[in-house]
Amino acid sequence: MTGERIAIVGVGQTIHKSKRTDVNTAEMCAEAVEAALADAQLTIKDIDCVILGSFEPADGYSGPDKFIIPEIGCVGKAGFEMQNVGTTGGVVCATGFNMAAAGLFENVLCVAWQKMDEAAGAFGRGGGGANEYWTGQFPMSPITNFARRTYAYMTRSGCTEEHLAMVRVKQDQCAQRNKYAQLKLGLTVEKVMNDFLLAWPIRRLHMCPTTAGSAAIIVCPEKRAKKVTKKPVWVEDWFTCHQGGALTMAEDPTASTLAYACQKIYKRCGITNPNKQIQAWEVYEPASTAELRWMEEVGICEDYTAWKLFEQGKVGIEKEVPFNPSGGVTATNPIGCTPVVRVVEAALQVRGDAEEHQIPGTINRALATAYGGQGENVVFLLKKSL
Amino acid sequence: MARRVGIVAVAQTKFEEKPGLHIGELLYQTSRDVMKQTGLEFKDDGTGIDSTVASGYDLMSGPGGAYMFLGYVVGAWQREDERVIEDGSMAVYYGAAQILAGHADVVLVVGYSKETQINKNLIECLSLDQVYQRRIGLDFVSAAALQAMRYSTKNGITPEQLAKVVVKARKNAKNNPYAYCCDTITVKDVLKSTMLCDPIRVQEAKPTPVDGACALILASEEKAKKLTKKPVWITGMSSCYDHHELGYRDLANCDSLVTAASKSYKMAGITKPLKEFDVAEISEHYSYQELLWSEGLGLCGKGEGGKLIDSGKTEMGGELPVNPSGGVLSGIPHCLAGMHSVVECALQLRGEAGDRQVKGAKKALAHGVDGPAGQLHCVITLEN
Amino acid sequence: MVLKKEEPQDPSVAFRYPRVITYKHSLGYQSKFAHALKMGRIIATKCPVDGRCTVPPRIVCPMHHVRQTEWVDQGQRGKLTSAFKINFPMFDSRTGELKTWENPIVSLELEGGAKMDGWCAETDTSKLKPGMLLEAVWRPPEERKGRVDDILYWKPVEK
Amino acid sequence: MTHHDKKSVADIPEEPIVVEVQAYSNFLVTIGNTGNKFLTEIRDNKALMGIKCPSCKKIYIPPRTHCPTCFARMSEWVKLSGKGTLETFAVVRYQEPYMPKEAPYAYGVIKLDGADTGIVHMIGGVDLNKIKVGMKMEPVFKEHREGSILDIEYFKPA
Repeated sequence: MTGERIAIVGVGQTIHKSKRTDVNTAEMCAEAVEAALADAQLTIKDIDCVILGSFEPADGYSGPDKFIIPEIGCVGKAGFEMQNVGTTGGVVCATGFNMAAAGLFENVLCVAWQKMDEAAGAFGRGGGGANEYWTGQFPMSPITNFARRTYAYMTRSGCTEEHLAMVRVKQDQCAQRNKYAQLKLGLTVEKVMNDFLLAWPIRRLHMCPTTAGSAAIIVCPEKRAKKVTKKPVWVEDWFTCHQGGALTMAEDPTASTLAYACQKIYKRCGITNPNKQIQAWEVYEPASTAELRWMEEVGICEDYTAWKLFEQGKVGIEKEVPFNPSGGVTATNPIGCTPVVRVVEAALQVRGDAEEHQIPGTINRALATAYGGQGENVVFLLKKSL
Repeated sequence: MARRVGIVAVAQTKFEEKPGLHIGELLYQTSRDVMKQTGLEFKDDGTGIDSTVASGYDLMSGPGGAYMFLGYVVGAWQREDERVIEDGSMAVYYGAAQILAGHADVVLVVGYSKETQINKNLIECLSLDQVYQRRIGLDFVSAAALQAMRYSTKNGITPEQLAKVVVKARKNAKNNPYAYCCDTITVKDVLKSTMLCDPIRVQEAKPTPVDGACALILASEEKAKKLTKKPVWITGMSSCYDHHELGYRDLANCDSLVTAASKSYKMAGITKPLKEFDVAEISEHYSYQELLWSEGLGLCGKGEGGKLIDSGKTEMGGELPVNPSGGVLSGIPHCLAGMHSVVECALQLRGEAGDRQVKGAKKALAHGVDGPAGQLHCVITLEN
Repeated sequence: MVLKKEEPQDPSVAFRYPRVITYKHSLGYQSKFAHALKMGRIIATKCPVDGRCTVPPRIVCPMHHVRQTEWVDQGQRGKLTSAFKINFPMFDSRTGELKTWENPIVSLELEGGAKMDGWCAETDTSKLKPGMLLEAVWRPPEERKGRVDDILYWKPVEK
Repeated sequence: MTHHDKKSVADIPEEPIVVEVQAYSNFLVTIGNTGNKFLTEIRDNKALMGIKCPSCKKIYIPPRTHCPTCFARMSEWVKLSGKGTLETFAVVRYQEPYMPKEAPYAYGVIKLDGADTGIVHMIGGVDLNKIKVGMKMEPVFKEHREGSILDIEYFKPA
């Protein structure tokens, strides 16, 4: 890297809920911005650039940044809006990182949001993400996508429905300790296995919920970051991996681009043993069952063996593999904002500020990701020290 | 700016209605064009294009996530592929920032628009807040008309002065083989044309629908020098937001443009824009905008936009030719205008602008705008 | 997901904003695919580098970034790779209505090599095994619109 | 896989097709507490309320929760007379499906007395050719009001 080294100096998120009738979208964003500013002990006057983004198909706007800007006090500031469907939040963070690292700004604010209570049941023909003329005519949705992936995963790995339920229970146990998480259900394996079946083997509890929520981060170049906070979270590297294909080109129907993206970023950062070198994981899993494959793709274990870790009870906040300590996306999913929540949670873990769901011990490095479409990913590596 | 970013190749399609072409074909043509010029392909070992930034509203191309399914068309399969949901100038801005950040050395910037596919006014209307401004049926045309009325009444701008902007644009467009609209038109013709939304007449608004695409390749200083003999350097860039509610602003001003311009002039060391720039490409979606934005860009004093067009300084051959390409009034699609400005400025600075060439152009000013009545401006200064 | 239709109690807290956007998609190079569907045929673009066929057609091969100009007939049959039923209402792209689906979704590898998805005529998923052959059942020619759903169903080939 | 005769594709026409597709959606627009108070005041009391920033003291209408420049939370409501001055106007002479009424009709920005901002709304009760910048304006409320900005039918010359 030839640009400035950068750090996250403040993070904020709203308490995620299924419905927010007390605020409109812009006011909800303002809550996250207030939280991030308070966290960084900055005021809005310090911010000189703002990057926004949401999953527009669920927003009812074409360019919602325009009406959100005044509500978050950013009139007169530089910035623009980003969008890449499911990975939008990831791209928002990546853009913020680029703007700060470019040396153009001192304090860059990244804000993402989604108010799914406005969009629930809003999609008609054409669907949410099904956009190209042809893809709209195929029977597809995230549920069918993950049903297919999980079905293929089960036949290849030998994992059973019970293991899938264990994954969901672990996520719920984590979410119960996260005050910002939306779903805290007190699940048991039995409860999950008896839940409504959407498309075998995907049950309703396996899919991510619809959430109204917003998250914000503040990024500064090195010099400024050291002035602003005693606990900067350094952004080591990031990589956007989009493949622009409705129907995946991969031979393996369970695969996403995550493995490729991780290999690339690990090589750049000298990571040879991810299990040892990365202490916290916040990986975007739109369905709980995806967590198994993603664990393999990020390099925690061999292909098709992640379910064994659950069987052996090795996954959890205080356990060997601290995967998605926040409860993950199946607990909280304000779509366009979800990747920012991953980065926020990863940063909190690095700082040791995750309170109830803090992973014990020192977190030197954390990995956060964004997922979208049929296998698009953005990967971030955060570090405690330079 | 501490380091420089160079534009090493630019391309554009002819702007016209293209009902027979798929969006993918538009994108492929233009991106292939710039890749051929430089011999670059997407590579993951740092020897080719590292990243791509696109611009354009999602809803323009499909119900959602349209570009997500098109990234591969430009060759960005499993590569950094991001999209700015604003005017194209912001994509250039972000692409250059990626290079300054050291995150990429070579960036492909693409923009596309197919207005023939949708009702442009409807998509623009969907940018407005749902509770107040959209509920009463306001859109970008009526918002612009409100601004035009406020601007001209406050500053005594005459309809003839506004019509002159259109006449100049169409005259310049005749020299531009890519332009959509290049008919001979007089001030009288403009003033006689049908009223679209008082005080804006049909001829004073950007022609629509138009289809087209633009592409650029940006590179770090080191690589740019190797890739081309005629690099064009980005010397300053900034964007700035204004209030969303029209009632919160004085529509006769464009405060956010003043801020964006002063920031990028400061980066580029420009103090007297009218004198120092040799050519400017300003996004004027409506005739009044060239005058108002000229004021915001510091090409004339506040309220003196009318005098500026009367003086002939902005004509071809004048002190600072504005929109030699014919500008948006000659027909550039939604979301592409700002990127088109940068492309045209780059051509001017490379001396490759053909009949519309401003002789010996050394410094250029590109401007893009988005949002109702110019809520978000982007200013990019260039040098050869 | 089961979608609940909840209208706000007080209209000033929230209101419905119905939106209809009409798109006039230019199919361009993909038009040939639509014409083929109208004729009851499935065709795919072929990558000149590795010969991979794609449905719906793509202008370039994503992996090799080369223009795909060759079209290949994909036949009327396909090998089943996965099948599952959806137990929740999904939008019918033909009418825009929320609808419960009796027929399972199948993924197929066509005779010409391209992969595609469709609905299956056999509603009992236990009878659907990976590797079995399915055949396209088309709408009558006069009802075809040049859309993928001109193929009504895929039905198992009787042996 | 069975034997598959690769049929020629030469007989399939290529002429470009344009297809029309409609994308429907039906969003539930949440107004929030601040907007709700503003709209219910219009509905129940025919009153226009502004909101005051505790830091810069500006009074905004339509209201919002945060000051756009100070980012201070605002909660002090100020009742306005509803009367104001027409700052600018535009006469719409084209028709779009999202418009609330048939063109031609006029929009205006009305700078409200006692507020620092104007409000965009429709202009009525006057010949479209006789609208003048600087006119004094007042709101005309609908008989049947349901808590929407459209409860104000239009602003008319006072």
